[in-house]
Amino acid sequence: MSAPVVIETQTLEVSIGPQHPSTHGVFRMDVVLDGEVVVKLKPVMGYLHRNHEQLAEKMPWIASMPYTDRLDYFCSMSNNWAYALAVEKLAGIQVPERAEYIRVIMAELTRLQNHAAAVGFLLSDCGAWFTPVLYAFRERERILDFFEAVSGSRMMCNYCRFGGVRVDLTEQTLAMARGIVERFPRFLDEFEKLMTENEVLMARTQRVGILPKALAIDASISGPMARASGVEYDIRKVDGYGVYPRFEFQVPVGETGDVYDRYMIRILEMRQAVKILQQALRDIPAGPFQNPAVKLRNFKIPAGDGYGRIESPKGELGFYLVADAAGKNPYRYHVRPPSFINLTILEDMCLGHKVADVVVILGSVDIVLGEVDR
Amino acid sequence: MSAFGKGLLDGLRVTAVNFFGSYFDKGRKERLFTYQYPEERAPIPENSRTFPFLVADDPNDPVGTIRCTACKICEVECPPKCIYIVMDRDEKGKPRQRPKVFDIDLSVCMQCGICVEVCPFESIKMDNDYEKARYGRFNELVEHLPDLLKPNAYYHRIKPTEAAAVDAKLKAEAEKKAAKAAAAAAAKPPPKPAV
Amino acid sequence: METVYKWLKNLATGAPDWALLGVAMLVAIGFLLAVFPGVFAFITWAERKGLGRIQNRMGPNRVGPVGLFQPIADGLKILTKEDIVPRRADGFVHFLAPVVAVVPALLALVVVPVGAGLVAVNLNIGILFAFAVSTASVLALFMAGWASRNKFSLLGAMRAVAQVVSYEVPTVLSAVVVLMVVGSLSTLDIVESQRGWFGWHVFKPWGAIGFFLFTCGALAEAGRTPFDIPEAESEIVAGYHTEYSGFKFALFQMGEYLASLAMMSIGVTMFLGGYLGPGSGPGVLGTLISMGWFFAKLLAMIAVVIWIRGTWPRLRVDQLLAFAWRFLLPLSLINIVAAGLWHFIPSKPVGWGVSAALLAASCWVLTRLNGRAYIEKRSYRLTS
Amino acid sequence: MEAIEKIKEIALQAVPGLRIEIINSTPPAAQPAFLVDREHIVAVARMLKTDPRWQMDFCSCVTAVDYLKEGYIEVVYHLYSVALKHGPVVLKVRAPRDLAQCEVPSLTPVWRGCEFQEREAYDLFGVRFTGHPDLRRILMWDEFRDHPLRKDYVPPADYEWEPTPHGEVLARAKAQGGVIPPSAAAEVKK
Repeated sequence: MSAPVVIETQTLEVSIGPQHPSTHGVFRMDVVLDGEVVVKLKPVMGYLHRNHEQLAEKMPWIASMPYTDRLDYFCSMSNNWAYALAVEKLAGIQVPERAEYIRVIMAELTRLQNHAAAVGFLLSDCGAWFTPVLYAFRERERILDFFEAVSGSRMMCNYCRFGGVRVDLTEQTLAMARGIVERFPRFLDEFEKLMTENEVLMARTQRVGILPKALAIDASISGPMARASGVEYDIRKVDGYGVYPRFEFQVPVGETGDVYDRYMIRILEMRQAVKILQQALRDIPAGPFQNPAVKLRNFKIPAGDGYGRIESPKGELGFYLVADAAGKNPYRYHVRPPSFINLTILEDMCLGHKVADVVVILGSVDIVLGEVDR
Repeated sequence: MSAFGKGLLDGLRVTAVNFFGSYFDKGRKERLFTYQYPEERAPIPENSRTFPFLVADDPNDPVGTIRCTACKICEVECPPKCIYIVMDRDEKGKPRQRPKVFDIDLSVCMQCGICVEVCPFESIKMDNDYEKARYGRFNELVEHLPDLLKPNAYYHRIKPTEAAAVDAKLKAEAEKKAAKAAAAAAAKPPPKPAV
Repeated sequence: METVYKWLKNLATGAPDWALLGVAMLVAIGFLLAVFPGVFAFITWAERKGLGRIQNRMGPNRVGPVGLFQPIADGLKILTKEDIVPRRADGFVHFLAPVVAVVPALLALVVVPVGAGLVAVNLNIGILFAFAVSTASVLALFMAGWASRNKFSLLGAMRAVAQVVSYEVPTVLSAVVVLMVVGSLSTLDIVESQRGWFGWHVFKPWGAIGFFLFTCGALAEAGRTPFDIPEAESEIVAGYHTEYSGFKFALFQMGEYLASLAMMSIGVTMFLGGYLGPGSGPGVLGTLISMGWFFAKLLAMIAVVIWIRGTWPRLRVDQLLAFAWRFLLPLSLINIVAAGLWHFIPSKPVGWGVSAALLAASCWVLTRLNGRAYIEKRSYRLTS
Repeated sequence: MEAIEKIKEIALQAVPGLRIEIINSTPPAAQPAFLVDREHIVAVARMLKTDPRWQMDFCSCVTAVDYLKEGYIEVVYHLYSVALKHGPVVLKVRAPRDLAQCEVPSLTPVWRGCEFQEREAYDLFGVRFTGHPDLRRILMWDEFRDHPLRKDYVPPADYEWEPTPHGEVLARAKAQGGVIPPSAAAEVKK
């Protein structure tokens, strides 16, 4: 036997992004490739950085509300809620029951449309030429129409107020929401038939980008990503904020923690969200939708600091707020963006996989650059 | 594994159903959700908001009957600071309770609607006209007072429910004020004769 | 060409032979250059429209009735675009690559009979020629990827080479069964051998499998979903033609579509009875009908390709190669055995049964062996 | 509240030389926090993570606050427990504002989730986390000098200025007297 021939090869350094079809925005990955295999990957972000936190520190409390829409522009309703929740915690504001129900309805509809679009884009990254995305957008369109009818804007809703919401739901808009919830399971069935059992998809996504449970917890991964890895942690259950303890729903949990699990967890979460929505729309009480004691102008908060967090569709979205003695502006305003922190382990998931897998793994993280870069 | 390929075929069936279904979807109920824009327009819900405008009560004398009193609350509260107001003054420098200059920079405005919420005089409202494209980036995108002034009838046309509520509120306020003024006038002692 | 030549000879008896031959050549070349790029333009429209409808969109609908003139508008637009060459690219190779992409595709179309007796050149090694020539298009992809001096292009080119080299084997082997049974390499002979009620080769067990193998191979060589990894736009931007713009880009597109047209034409010729169909035959009307049949079959295949493109995700490069070597290659070898059994067992029903059983069993075994490596069914816990 | 006192007690036992104090936030937020000294923060963090009674395995949020008047920068960690589903425990560390001394031990070795958030705090506040595996700027570009979330940060006067060939922009730049506006000039001199 002769000695094995060693072919000397060079690694190839490729910069995937910031202009690339599937980096979901202006995100860059400095990838070192050995052939097609990733040996090193460094995420580079900040192309969309606009110092959101400093802007907020110079403005009255309420003026940051429309800016939170622009964090994760897919789920402005959830962002609004998270910010309102943090401020309410800090200022000790009571929220009327109807407003809490409205917030749950909005947040769960946001979850539906965000997850639908997220799995759509994930499949598009797999190469399913935009068909799933457009099916998802077809349903998302209805939800956005509903948001527009209620809040006045499709994506930049600016809907929550401290101690309530801005506009009440009328009978008409409630009927609209019921219609959406009624037809959404049919869309999910169609979508699952289109893709879930697809052998090509399964071959592409199973055993790819595995995130072990221990690492997921250690790296502060939250949301569907963590649950796909088997972490039973849902802030809706743990913190029980809003009126979530009143609803009956379950938290789907995966085992392997690969891309396919993340895809499936999102699908199952949509089914659970439909369940929550059905209950919320059934039980929504009459009453005021805004705490009348809270003023819009000259709103002041006693000095102190507080951290409010919700389960946004992408994970744990938290706001850390510090109020100083003046209390007119936030002294410190910090966002804990889920998709930013979920990117921590991107390299760990991608090492040893092919370039083609990198985009799929990134798609399964479900990032929005408005939130990552802030 | 006898079902190998079933998922692939199922997917093909779904797309085929959508392909043929899109040809039998006249009412745009299930599929074909795109509006063919210049010919068709999406219905605008009443709450929809784009950019702010100023309400004037009388269409024949918009500047005279403007509701805005140039109190500058919206200018202060506007998050991106896109509003610029100068109060109108008469020759002696006495404020006239109405704006001389009212500019909104559309390139800065983010359509949040906070100006509407903070306005105590119901004078600034959100429009729902979304066709505001201009041939320039700078001065063209600044709307001045004449562009911003719209009669109350226009407000009623785009947002009937809201405008009716606002009118009722204003009327009630005016009546209250009139009643108060009348009461004050009645209660007021007759002026003392000058010494 | 020969048909035209004979027809001209009858018409102008006194003319010299070389002139008639020349005219016949020009007519054949003109026909190829007019018809297939025309079909290409139509396909771009059909693909966009079909994908649009699959995705619940309208597709192009602005230029002309139902957007039919969209290809013309696209062509005008793309021809007037600036031709950008990266500064440090290898200019000559960069320029040559799109040309090299188009020529083999057109050459392969030369041996395809588009109607009864209507073949540009009736080579006696027709099929061999077509395969030999169409493979050359990979050279263009590699040239483009290499000369662009772009890492994405290079990756795309490498993928393209690996893919075409792998898929060439099962594709050719799937053609072998037809050649075995027919006993001729001439495309006209192959078509003529499929006459009769259910005479198309695809209606025979080895033909069905052969057609499946050939379609997979053709999709892969033409770089179509689910084998479109050389230009996977979500992974490596646009693969080898990332750095191409304007006319060169149009040429690449055309080369790609013509290559897939050529492969599919060969597929139609070998398995779907070519121009055969009710009403096709000699005479002007018969010839026209036969052409209609050929193009109808071709378009049907293209419709399926578009349908697949609108539905499936793409495979990864290693899975793609594994699919070729572990599934298609063994199956194509077994297919040859099955075709042999079918051919040599004297009783036709027995031959039918034996070969069908053999193929079904091997398909089952191969999917079991391969499927297990990649796919698992999963269930999920729901916790409260 | 008792739990908080107990954590303090146990921490004092477990980590010798520890200086820890409980900061009570005013109601209504009323979120007590631990102020730990810089030398022992890692030990306290390890203790909180491994102690079976607390198991603070999930470091949710890391950020810094610049207290200009008081003269320090405070790094705040919000810890939760996924295993026991309780929390939060808030850890605070203070470092002097002076850039040369603004150092805090990194908790990335304890919780991987701190990695990007500490980089962000370094980027925006200039807090150097010693022991961080990869302390680079993350949101601002590498050549950027200042730390924009410090309260004494002065933003450039004209954000909108951009050297584009657009005629009106050029004219405006010229009207300002030169190609580089004064705010950018200060940046260039640095």
